[in-house]
Amino acid sequence: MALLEVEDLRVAFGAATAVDGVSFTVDQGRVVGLVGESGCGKSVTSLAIMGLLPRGRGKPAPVQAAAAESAAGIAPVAPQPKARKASRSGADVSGRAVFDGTDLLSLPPASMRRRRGSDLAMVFQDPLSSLNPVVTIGRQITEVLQRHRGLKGDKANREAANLLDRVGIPDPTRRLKEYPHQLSGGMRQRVLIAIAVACAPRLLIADEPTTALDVTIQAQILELLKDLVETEGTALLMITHDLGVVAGICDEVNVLYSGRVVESAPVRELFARPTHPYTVGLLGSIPRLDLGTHEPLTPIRGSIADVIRWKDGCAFAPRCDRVAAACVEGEPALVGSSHVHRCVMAEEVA
Amino acid sequence: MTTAKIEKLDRLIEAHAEARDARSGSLWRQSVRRMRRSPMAISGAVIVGLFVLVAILGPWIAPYDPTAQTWGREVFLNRSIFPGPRPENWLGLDHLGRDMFSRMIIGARQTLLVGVVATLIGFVAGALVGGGAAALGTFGGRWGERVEAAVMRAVDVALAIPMLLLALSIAALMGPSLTTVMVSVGVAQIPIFARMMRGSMLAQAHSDYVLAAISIGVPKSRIVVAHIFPNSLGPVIVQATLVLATAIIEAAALSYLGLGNPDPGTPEWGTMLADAQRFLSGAPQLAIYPAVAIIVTALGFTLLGEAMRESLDPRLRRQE
Amino acid sequence: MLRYTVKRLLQLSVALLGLSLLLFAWFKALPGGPENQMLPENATLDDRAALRESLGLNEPVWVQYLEFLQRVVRLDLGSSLSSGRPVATELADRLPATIELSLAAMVIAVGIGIPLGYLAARKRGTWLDFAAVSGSLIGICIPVFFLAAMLKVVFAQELALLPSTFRLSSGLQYTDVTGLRVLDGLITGEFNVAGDAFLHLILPAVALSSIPLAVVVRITRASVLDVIGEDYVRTADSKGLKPAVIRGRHVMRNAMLPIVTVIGLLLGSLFAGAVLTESVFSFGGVGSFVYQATQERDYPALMGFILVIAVSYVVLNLIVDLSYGLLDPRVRVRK
Amino acid sequence: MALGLFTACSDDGESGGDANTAEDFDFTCPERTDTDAVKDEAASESTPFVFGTPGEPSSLDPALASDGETFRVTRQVYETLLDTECTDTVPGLAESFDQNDEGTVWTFHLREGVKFHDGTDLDGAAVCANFDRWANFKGGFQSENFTYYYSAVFGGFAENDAEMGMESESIYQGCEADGLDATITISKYSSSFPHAFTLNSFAIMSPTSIDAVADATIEAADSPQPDYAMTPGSLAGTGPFTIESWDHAEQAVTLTRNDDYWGEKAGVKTIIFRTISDETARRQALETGDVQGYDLAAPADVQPLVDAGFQVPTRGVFNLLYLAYAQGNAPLEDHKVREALSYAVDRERIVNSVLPPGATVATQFMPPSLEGWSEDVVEYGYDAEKAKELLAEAGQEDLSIEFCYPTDVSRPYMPSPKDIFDMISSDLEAAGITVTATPITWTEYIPTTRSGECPLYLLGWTGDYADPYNFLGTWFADASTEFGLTADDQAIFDAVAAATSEPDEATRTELWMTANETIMEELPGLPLSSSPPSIAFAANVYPPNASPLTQENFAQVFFTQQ
Repeated sequence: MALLEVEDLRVAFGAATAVDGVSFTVDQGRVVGLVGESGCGKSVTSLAIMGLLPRGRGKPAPVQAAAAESAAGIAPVAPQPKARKASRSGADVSGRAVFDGTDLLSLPPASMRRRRGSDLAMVFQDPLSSLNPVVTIGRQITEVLQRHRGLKGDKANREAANLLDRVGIPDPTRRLKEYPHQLSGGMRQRVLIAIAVACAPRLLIADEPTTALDVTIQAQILELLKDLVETEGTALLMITHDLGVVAGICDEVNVLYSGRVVESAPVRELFARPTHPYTVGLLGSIPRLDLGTHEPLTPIRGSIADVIRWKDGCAFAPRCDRVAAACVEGEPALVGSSHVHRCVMAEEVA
Repeated sequence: MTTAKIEKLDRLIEAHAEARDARSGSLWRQSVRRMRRSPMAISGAVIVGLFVLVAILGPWIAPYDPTAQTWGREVFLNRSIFPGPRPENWLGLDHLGRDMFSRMIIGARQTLLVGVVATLIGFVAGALVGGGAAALGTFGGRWGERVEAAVMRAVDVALAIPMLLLALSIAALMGPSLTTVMVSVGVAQIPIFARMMRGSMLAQAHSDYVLAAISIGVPKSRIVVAHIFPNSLGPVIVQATLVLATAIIEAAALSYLGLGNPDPGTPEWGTMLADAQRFLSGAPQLAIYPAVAIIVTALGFTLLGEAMRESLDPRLRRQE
Repeated sequence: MLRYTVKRLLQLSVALLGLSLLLFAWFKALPGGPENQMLPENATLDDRAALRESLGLNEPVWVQYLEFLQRVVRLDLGSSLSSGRPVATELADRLPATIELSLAAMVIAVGIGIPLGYLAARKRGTWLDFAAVSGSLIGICIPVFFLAAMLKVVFAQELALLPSTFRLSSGLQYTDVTGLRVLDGLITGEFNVAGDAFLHLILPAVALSSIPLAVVVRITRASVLDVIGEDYVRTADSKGLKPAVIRGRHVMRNAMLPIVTVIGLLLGSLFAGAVLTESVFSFGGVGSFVYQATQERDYPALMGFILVIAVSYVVLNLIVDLSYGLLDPRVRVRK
Repeated sequence: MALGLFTACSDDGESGGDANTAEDFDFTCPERTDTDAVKDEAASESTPFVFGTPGEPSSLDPALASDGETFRVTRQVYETLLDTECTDTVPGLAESFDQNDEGTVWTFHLREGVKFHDGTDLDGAAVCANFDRWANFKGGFQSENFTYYYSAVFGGFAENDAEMGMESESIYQGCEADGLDATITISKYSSSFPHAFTLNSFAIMSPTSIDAVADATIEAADSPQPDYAMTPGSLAGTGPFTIESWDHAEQAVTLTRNDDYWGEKAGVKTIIFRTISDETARRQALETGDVQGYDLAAPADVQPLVDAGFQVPTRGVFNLLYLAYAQGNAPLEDHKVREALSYAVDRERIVNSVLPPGATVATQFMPPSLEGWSEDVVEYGYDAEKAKELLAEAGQEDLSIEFCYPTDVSRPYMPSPKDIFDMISSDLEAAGITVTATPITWTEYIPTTRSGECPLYLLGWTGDYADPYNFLGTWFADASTEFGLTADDQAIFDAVAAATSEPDEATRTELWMTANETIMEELPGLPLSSSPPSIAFAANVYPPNASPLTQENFAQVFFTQQ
């Protein structure tokens, strides 16, 4: 059975709906990708699973209500990645995120805290800002060892050194005494990973782990992650906007657009037969060597900002080349079994 | 039929576009909008507004000549008899039989004058010093850097002397007078303004649009004058609002130290407060009126300044 | 760290040199020149000439500056016009009082300010936050001398709760060690002295702490708010650490940096504030001495004070900077 | 001539002709009403009597000081040949004295059995040792910063030190001791004698302790006091108290009772003088019980204090506040203008509302308690109309004039200069005169006004001893810039000179009266008021006799039973 099963996850910041009924599953030892432009709600989804969103007042306002509140009856823009800082009232999370039989969303904070860092861990996007500048690398690793594995003093330090060694940092014992600003970007990201895997989590969530790094380093980090997944059998939820990364590491892919899954399929299937125009657009907008250089890139016009409410039709419609009347006939539903998509014009695309 | 649907789509998009424009807008416009929502800003603005109004209209509002010792024979300092509020004198009489209410009203103008002039002195001089230093440091080559270093050292040294102390020593040189208060308080503010101006100019100098401008070969002098300088003023202006509050309080302190405006003719809150300290047991009201006035006014400027600062500060803005 | 310290020390010496220049300029600029400030009311022209000679006012300026420096270094600051005693001695006698007072005020400011500011930040938008913020704003806006006077009237006169004059009750025998009465009392075991001195300290210290307290609250609140939003706090959270650990190691430790700097800057306002508070409580420190000096335009005394305060202020800030270096590895290790 | 002139405290207390002065007020020393106070022995022995002073003493050697705060302390420790009671000169260490007709030879007959604190006996030799010491001061000692009174009274020193600005010949001829007699010879009489012998600067100290400090030196005029003058106990006196400690940090001088005092022993065991510079703080200290008494109470505080049950004994008035007309400045040369100004000022209002209770409007340049005060001087009662007329006659309808006042002081004769200035200037404005306010700090005030730069200015004088010359001589002995008096005013100078050099008392008094009349005719300034500086005490204290000269004797103090 699935290790993590997300069902109809909704996250709203006050009137703004960031995640609008997302469902997907992550199986033991698999790598699942959440793909989409920034602002599509993928980061928020991961934070919601980790229980790192500031607690809101309760259930998210139903979209209609939200619409009523928001200016000119227009669906609000999805919040920025730093969404967790966005609203004083905090996020209203609903739905279920069943991890190994228990719904994480309904766990009391204390027990959630006990799982965080041990059962499920997370690697963040910006390695520099994600490490405490005034605390040594060693401390930042050992504190999690101490918390979840009760390791203290030398034992903890030795373990920390091993971890650094495992994520491929040379001369670990020296590094332990150093501070984040003394390390290179790649190194920092490795440290973050070391922290994440310190307690051998069963689910690892990586939120754009490579975006802040330059290409050569990216590859190394991806290798590292892959290797960890294979050796430890850890499940990995990979959040990225980069299809290259997806192709490189994922087994299954969920494409998000404006807070909803618009297409979801095994990675080869998706690359072979992209069904949703948005997915097509994404693929179209990455340069490919196998096609002749005369082939122009086909970027998606418009920006994530011009969306309409799913209620009024396909949120992607405004940017879609194949937009037709049907697109704005009420909400498009998810269709398909192993390869699901959310597009009324699907057959024409195929 | 289908056209109708398309129209609907277009309508949706338009509507949304408008909403988006409403949401964006220039930094200043945004901050102004944000301030309209903040109670801090509103209350501050109201207080300041009233204060300025009184300061301007003072002579027309004040029922009597604030310097005329009209009721001089009704006050007995040596028996601590100070007639309090009554129909003809709403706030009673001061220790020389002058109408307290009129004095408070006219005092507002003097107080504002002191605050504004002092702040202006600090602002202009500070902005020039700090701005000049920064400009030289960034574009003046090695020589410029040296000058900047020297100037900023000097500023640091000045900063090493507590503000009131700086004001005090300057005032001690000039002897007590209204000008003394304004100049000494103003001069004491120069270092801070200089530092701020330099800071915010350096920030601007390293911003992308400046690099862009340089790369396309816009003359440096022009960049400084036309882009960097005006763009760096924002935070400094905010600081000025805050300094106004400080200036008013510092002025009161100087008066207390006997360096204030000694001319009995022109009432000024700081002087009035300092002068009335000695009647605190016999006639506390003489001290309390100006004290409250000063506190409220200073509070007004502080609130306004803080609100402006918050609304301009991107870090704090995030948290809105 | 060493490099950093050396760098700071160099800056310090530069600052001090600049300071001496400033002071010299000031002293030269005194109305009617320095000699007038030193001459007795009934001095004759001969006296004046003699004094000009003895002060070397006929020498070229740079020579005068050097001599001025020598005198300053020798702590020969001339004698106070009002008391006739050497300014250096006057200050030496009174400095401990002011130090004790400033320390007490700082303790209040930090001890109450940081927790309060932290709470305000955590409870952002609640009544507590509102109270803390508006309270601190008002605190900044009350003229210190007025607040002092009010405190005295209310707590000493009306309620008769606390003593409000002198540092010690009259006739109380004490042995002088550091000059800080409370400390001395504890050292020598004269607990009655310590207690008495403590009581006498409360009102002046509270009055003096008003501004620092307000500032500390605000800066703490601001910088905690800032840090709470940082990614590394989220990371810490994602590690499932105990709230206490997150608060201490990850939030406060970073939030302290700006607070420490501000505290350094506040020391100045404390010294200045002493001039406004001490005289109200006849707290025989440098403050009340300078209060008189200002009233009487006792320039030698004034100069001595500015010198002492500015120097100690510069030095104190050096210490603060160094401690800052200890707190923030980025400062320490860079380059 | 016959033995000393010790008349009882004279009650020539008619009000100064001016209808608005308190008729019933006793100018000199009111009879005490609290003589039935019962002493609280225990308290007086155990608890110290703490007295709040406006300033710290500058020295513990009165010979080197000229300020009241120093004398307030030293007077309790060091005694003089003659003493003052009320304003009269009475026996001190000398039971009596003789003088020759020329008033140049003074023989003092000392008390028997008086011992200095260090055990040595008081005798003629001891007295002479002191006089010789003063006469032979060298170097910085001669500066007026230190020995103002000696040079003021005796003119100069044995060997004048030009560097200290000492030119004039010393009139001190020498001192001969004969057992308990000491004979002092001077070359020229002045009416300062014998009163000058009451000045605490001329207090007699143990010759042994003088010798001990003989080698002390003072370099320059601006040198600090010599160490011995800062150290308690280095000089032995004869007084009811000895100095126990001077705590600079706490600004406290502690005196302990001298139990083998020759006279009546002091009422309390310990007296502590603590400095509280701020007048409001002084009052609050009394109210909160931190002190049991303080001096120079602000007029505004007197009534509240009395209401709260504190004692504010009224001192006799022995000072004078005046508005000077510096005739060096053009319009003031015109007598009419001076008259106009004088009529324009409402002195009664000042006296009634700012000055402490007991203040009176002054009609001439000395307080009424002095022999030689005249009732027949020209008075210039408040009359704004007349002032306008006079100005018109003088062709000065739109007169505009500069008016100086001191910013940072409160003098015994002038509690709050700014208030008085405010009142006068508003009066002048009312008479159509434009006034330019010129505030000056006290240290600069004296030189500025002396130089005559200020056309109008406020100043005053507190008497050192009961002799008119101490007032009139200070201002009108000679041509001066401060009043802009020149050779044309010879009449005034002559009148003063005639009076002061007249050895016969009765004639001298007459001469002083004439002098006063001449002066007020000439009108070099407008005498404003004589006002007693207020001194306050706690309810459970038996206060010392209030002294017009502010020379209270704290040995009289004791705690009373409530």
